[in-house]
Amino acid sequence: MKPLKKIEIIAGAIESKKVEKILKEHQITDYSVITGVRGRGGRGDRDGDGLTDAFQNRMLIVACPEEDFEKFKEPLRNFLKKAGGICLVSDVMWLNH
Amino acid sequence: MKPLKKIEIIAGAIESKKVEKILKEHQITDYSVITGVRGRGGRGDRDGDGLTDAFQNRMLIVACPEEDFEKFKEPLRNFLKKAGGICLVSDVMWLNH
Amino acid sequence: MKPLKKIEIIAGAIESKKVEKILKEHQITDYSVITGVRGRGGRGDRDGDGLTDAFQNRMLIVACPEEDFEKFKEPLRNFLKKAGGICLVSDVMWLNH
Amino acid sequence: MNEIFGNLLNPPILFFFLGILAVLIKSDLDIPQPIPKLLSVYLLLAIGFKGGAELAHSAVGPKMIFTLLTAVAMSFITPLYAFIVLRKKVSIYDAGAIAATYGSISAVTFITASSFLQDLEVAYGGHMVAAMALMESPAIIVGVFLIRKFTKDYGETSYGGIIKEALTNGSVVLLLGSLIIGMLVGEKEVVNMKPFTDYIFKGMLTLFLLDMGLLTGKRMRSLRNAGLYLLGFGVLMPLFNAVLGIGLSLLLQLEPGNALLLTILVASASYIAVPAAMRMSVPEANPGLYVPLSLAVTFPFNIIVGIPLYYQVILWIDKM
Amino acid sequence: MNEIFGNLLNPPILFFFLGILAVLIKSDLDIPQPIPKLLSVYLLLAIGFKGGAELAHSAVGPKMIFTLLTAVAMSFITPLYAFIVLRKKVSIYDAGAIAATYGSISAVTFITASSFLQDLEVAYGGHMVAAMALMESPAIIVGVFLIRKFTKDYGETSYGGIIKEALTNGSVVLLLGSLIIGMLVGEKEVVNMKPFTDYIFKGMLTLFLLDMGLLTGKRMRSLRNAGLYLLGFGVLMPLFNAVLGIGLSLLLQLEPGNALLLTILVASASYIAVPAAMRMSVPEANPGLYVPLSLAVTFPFNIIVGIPLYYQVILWIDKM
Amino acid sequence: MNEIFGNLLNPPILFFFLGILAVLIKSDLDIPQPIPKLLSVYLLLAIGFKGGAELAHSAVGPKMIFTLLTAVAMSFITPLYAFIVLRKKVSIYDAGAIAATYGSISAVTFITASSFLQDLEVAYGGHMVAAMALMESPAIIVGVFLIRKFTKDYGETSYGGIIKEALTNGSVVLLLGSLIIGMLVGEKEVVNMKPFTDYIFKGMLTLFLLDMGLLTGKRMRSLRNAGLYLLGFGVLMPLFNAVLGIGLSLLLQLEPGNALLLTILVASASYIAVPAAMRMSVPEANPGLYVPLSLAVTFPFNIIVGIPLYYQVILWIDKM
Ligand SMILES: Nc1ncnc2c1ncn2[C@@H]1O[C@H](COP(=O)(O)O)[C@@H](O)[C@H]1O
Ligand SMILES: Nc1ncnc2c1ncn2[C@@H]1O[C@H](COP(=O)(O)O)[C@@H](O)[C@H]1O
Ligand SMILES: Nc1ncnc2c1ncn2[C@@H]1O[C@H](COP(=O)(O)O)[C@@H](O)[C@H]1O
Ligand code: NA
Ligand code: NA
Ligand code: NA
Repeated sequence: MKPLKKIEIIAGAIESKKVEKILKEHQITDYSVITGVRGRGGRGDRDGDGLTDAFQNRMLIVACPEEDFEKFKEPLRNFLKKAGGICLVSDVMWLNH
Repeated sequence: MKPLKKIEIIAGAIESKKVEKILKEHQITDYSVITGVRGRGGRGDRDGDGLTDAFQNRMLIVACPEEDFEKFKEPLRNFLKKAGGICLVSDVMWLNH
Repeated sequence: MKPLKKIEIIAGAIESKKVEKILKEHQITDYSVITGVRGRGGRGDRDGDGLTDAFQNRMLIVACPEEDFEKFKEPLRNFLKKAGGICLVSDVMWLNH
Repeated sequence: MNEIFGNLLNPPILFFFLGILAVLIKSDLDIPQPIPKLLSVYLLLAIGFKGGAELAHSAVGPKMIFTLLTAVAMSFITPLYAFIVLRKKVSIYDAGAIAATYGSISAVTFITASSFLQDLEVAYGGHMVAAMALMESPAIIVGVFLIRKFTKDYGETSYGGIIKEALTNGSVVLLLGSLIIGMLVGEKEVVNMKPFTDYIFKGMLTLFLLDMGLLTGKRMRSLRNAGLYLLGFGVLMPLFNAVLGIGLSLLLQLEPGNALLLTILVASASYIAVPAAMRMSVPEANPGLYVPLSLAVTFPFNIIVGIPLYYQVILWIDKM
Repeated sequence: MNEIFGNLLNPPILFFFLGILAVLIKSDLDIPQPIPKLLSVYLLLAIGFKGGAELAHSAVGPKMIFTLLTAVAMSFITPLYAFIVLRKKVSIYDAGAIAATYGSISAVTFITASSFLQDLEVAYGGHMVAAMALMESPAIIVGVFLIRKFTKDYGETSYGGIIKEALTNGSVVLLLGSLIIGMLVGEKEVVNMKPFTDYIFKGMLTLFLLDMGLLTGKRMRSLRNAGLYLLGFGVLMPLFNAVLGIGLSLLLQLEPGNALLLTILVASASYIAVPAAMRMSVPEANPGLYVPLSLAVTFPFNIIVGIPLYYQVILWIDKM
Repeated sequence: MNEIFGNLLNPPILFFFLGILAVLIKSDLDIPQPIPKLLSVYLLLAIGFKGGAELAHSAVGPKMIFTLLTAVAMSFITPLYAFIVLRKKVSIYDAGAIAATYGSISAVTFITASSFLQDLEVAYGGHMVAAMALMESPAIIVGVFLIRKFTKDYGETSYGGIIKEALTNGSVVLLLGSLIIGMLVGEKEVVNMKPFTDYIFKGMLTLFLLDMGLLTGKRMRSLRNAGLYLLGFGVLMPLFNAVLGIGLSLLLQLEPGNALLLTILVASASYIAVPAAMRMSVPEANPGLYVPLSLAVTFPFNIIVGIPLYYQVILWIDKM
């Protein structure tokens, strides 16, 4: 097993598309997305209702080596500062294959 | 980056609403909810089917300082003991902004 | 609270059913499943679209003692090697009840 | 009589069987959420609206009022005797939850019965839809009350909360709301809505019963844990309730259409409102027990055997 | 006149009230995603297709072209004066977002108005659907432009991107696409599609407005943060816009049906296209402000009071 | 002939183009799951039910039986020659998966063809729906067999499992089930169901093809990896299969309607049943290759060019 960083980003559905762009710009090609996430935060209640996904969140999950994370860390921080959402980083072991 | 506790609570969809209440009672205003989670546990198969969400789970994700967690830990434990579900606590770093 | 391993497996929706089988074969009866997960990985873009779930992923979450994980670790690795997907392992504390 | 048992050759019923069959042969046919939700919102809206439109023509008479009172009374009483029958064999929690389940009603069973009547061109009153809405909740309150009384657990439960939840239950609100709207809008609007509320109704019911079949098939598996006593309960309770329902219809001198609907309301068991309420108020009760019992035993029994059987008996008595 | 205010006794409007009521009494009635998505795709497809079929019969005249030009012009102009009214009371970001919201249109309001006309058997031109599609996006561009200008933030925003996003907006593409298809297919196909696009249309609109009611009810809660000034804006802006719309209809000598639709387009405010675009281009604006304002104030005002009121005024002027 | 190529001016086909266009111009128009699932369940149920109702009137003759046998035989044989053509250019896994894909059928192509015939008022037999259901699965078994044989990997795969999965495939069960139910219910019920199964059918197909267009547009992007050889295969294979299908129809002396449907079954390729089965039995095959090939090349080719072309040829031969 190999140690990696797991980065979990929860942000608005519309903003998450921008986060995906940031990931791509930094050659992070592998990640997962959970749609239809509800939540509450500094920017109010995202109750999942509505005709657009303006009141929905998504959760992006990226598992990557720490050095890859360092690359997109600052652009991501800047984006989230403006657009809202959280980013949680933790240590995981990757059952490699 | 700031160290926080990540609390993940998986419980029945109906019970999760009560968990949200407990969170609110303890001034935890920021959290996320993933709906439509299936699962199996001590209370049988939650296959996601059915006309109500009686056979569905939700996953609540809370990132907060350890001292906040300490506040709602016992009420949560008591509730889950009765209503079922699991609560997993881990260490994360928050990419603050 | 009791220390456990949290195992998160993200794999194709169809393949995930096989992973559930592997879990069952190793007496892992308790776990959760998040459906409708999108993603990108070595096997291309799983955009969630389509009439089958051939382009969707699922995320399985298992919290269990380390020794239980050891039991299904190898069969799981072998399966994921062939069918794709990732498995992330981390340390969690279980708020037991 | 042949015509009546021709109920089995009805598309909704046959697709219900198809759904069960698909599960039995382990087919991967499925109708994921929220499609069933869409179908059930449609059915409740349509049946409520049509009931209201019907009601706009009828005079409010004492017979109508007595029918409604009887219906409500039954949903208070049924859980009581159901509980007595059950409490020796299962835990008090399960007994209370199952009792509430059988005191409440199944909207789909009612809708299937109304479609059955429509095929036979037998009329029924719009107030029967009101009866259905009124019967949905009382049993929940009785069930919780019984459990609290017998477990002597007067803990945190607030009856106010349960009563409020029962009254604001989504399907009750939608049914009563649609009923009142159907009464208000006037003939022209009723005609405008017909293609939606009437013409495609049977098809939508068919699709919904296909899904119910799939669900029933899945829930049937959990019946293994239920034991013979409960399985017997799942068949005999509706039969007993139907006898009561037919008797009451006789007393109230109801026409055959209304008699069948009252009977089916009393005989049917909930698998939507009650489970949701029970999970919140009585988490100790096992939903793996009361849901399959009402969904996988009583529901199919009622729509396959019950509806034509009860109606046949009603006609026999009527002719006497 | 009675007939006109009978609008309130229309199933779609009444179910809209039912939705709000359900939220107010804290019912758990809900219509989860993607059901509302399905309903709105259906409505846009049907209204576009019917508009196109209508258009296939009509000659393209100067009046039609001036109507379209007026419509587009209004969606550029409205945000300008709305912004002036707003910028003293709210942040520039919010002012720009709300201005864009009111410059754009609400398809459901338009569809409700067209259903209102149909009930009164008043004709309207298929080109009004084109007007709706053309008015959806310009306001977004104006709104972003205003914000950039007044915050002097000429940062990373590329107008090209915003314009492209505005033009490729899903509902614009679906509406214009359906319109063109409706024009192309020929009478026989239009008849073939009628059961889908016409007969069940009112029922589908009813279901959708039930959902809109639920949504409106939920969003009403956030209005507390809005303050009286904004609430007043949410009612007076559509009224002012309606006066403009009626005046322009007079100038263009539009028939009552087309006049109402132009008026409602100018008077209505977006809660689909604009919020989605604003979230991406102006994340600083608060969607908890501009969405509830258009959805929970202006939308109900327009469909309940506005449509019959505007139409009454149009008829009065017409008779003069 | 003009009438035949008027197929292109059909709402379903035009909305299919609209879907592709929406993706090409990067519109955010989308129809999220499970709406496509609802539409496909509806279409399969309706086409099966109507086929069954049709079949209830027809006598079972040798021609019908030979047609069914031919259909099944073709779904065993097609993968064999497809595999031979493919194995030199792609991996054995991919060759087997693509071969299975082209041996199986596309229900939407069939349904579009049946709607095409209906517009021309050309009759076809209900047994053609049975032929479709029977052709869905055999190719899967042949595909897996070929891969196992050529890779000499007789590992864990149990043919029993694959065969079972193929037979219990959701769409096969729904189609055959609806067919049998349509046969059983009797004329009166068929009429009752018409508004649902017939009148709104074309509209539902239109909505579904809009979604298929969106999906096709998205999958077209992955075709870059496919290479010219495979792209050619995606067009020439259905053409070759169509020639075979027309030849067989000639031999069987089928009427034009049935001839077109048999031809389209042979010529069409699966993108639902086969991908799902292949992912489980042959995870080594690349779904990013065989899905786009059948969905984004063969499917549009068949519904746009194929259906009118094959039918024209069938008529020419018929007139000779
Ligand atoms: N402390 C937290 N724990 C879990 N999720 C959070 C937390 N803070 C914010 N979120 C999620 O991030 C979304 C956007 O946050 P915000 O920008 O603060 O409104 C919220 O709707 C939540 O889903
Ligand atoms: N060990 C576990 N790992 C992951 N999820 C679990 C575990 N135990 C329970 N769950 C989830 O929690 C839900 C309720 O658990 P229970 O009350 O034990 O039936 C289950 O349906 C699962 O979704
Ligand atoms: N590094 C990663 N981080 C997060 N998710 C991943 C990662 N790699 C793969 N995945 C997920 O696993 C799925 C299958 O991976 P693969 O077999 O590599 O195509 C992808 O579609 C993603 O959803
Ligand atoms: Na009952
Ligand atoms: Na406007
Ligand atoms: Na084929």
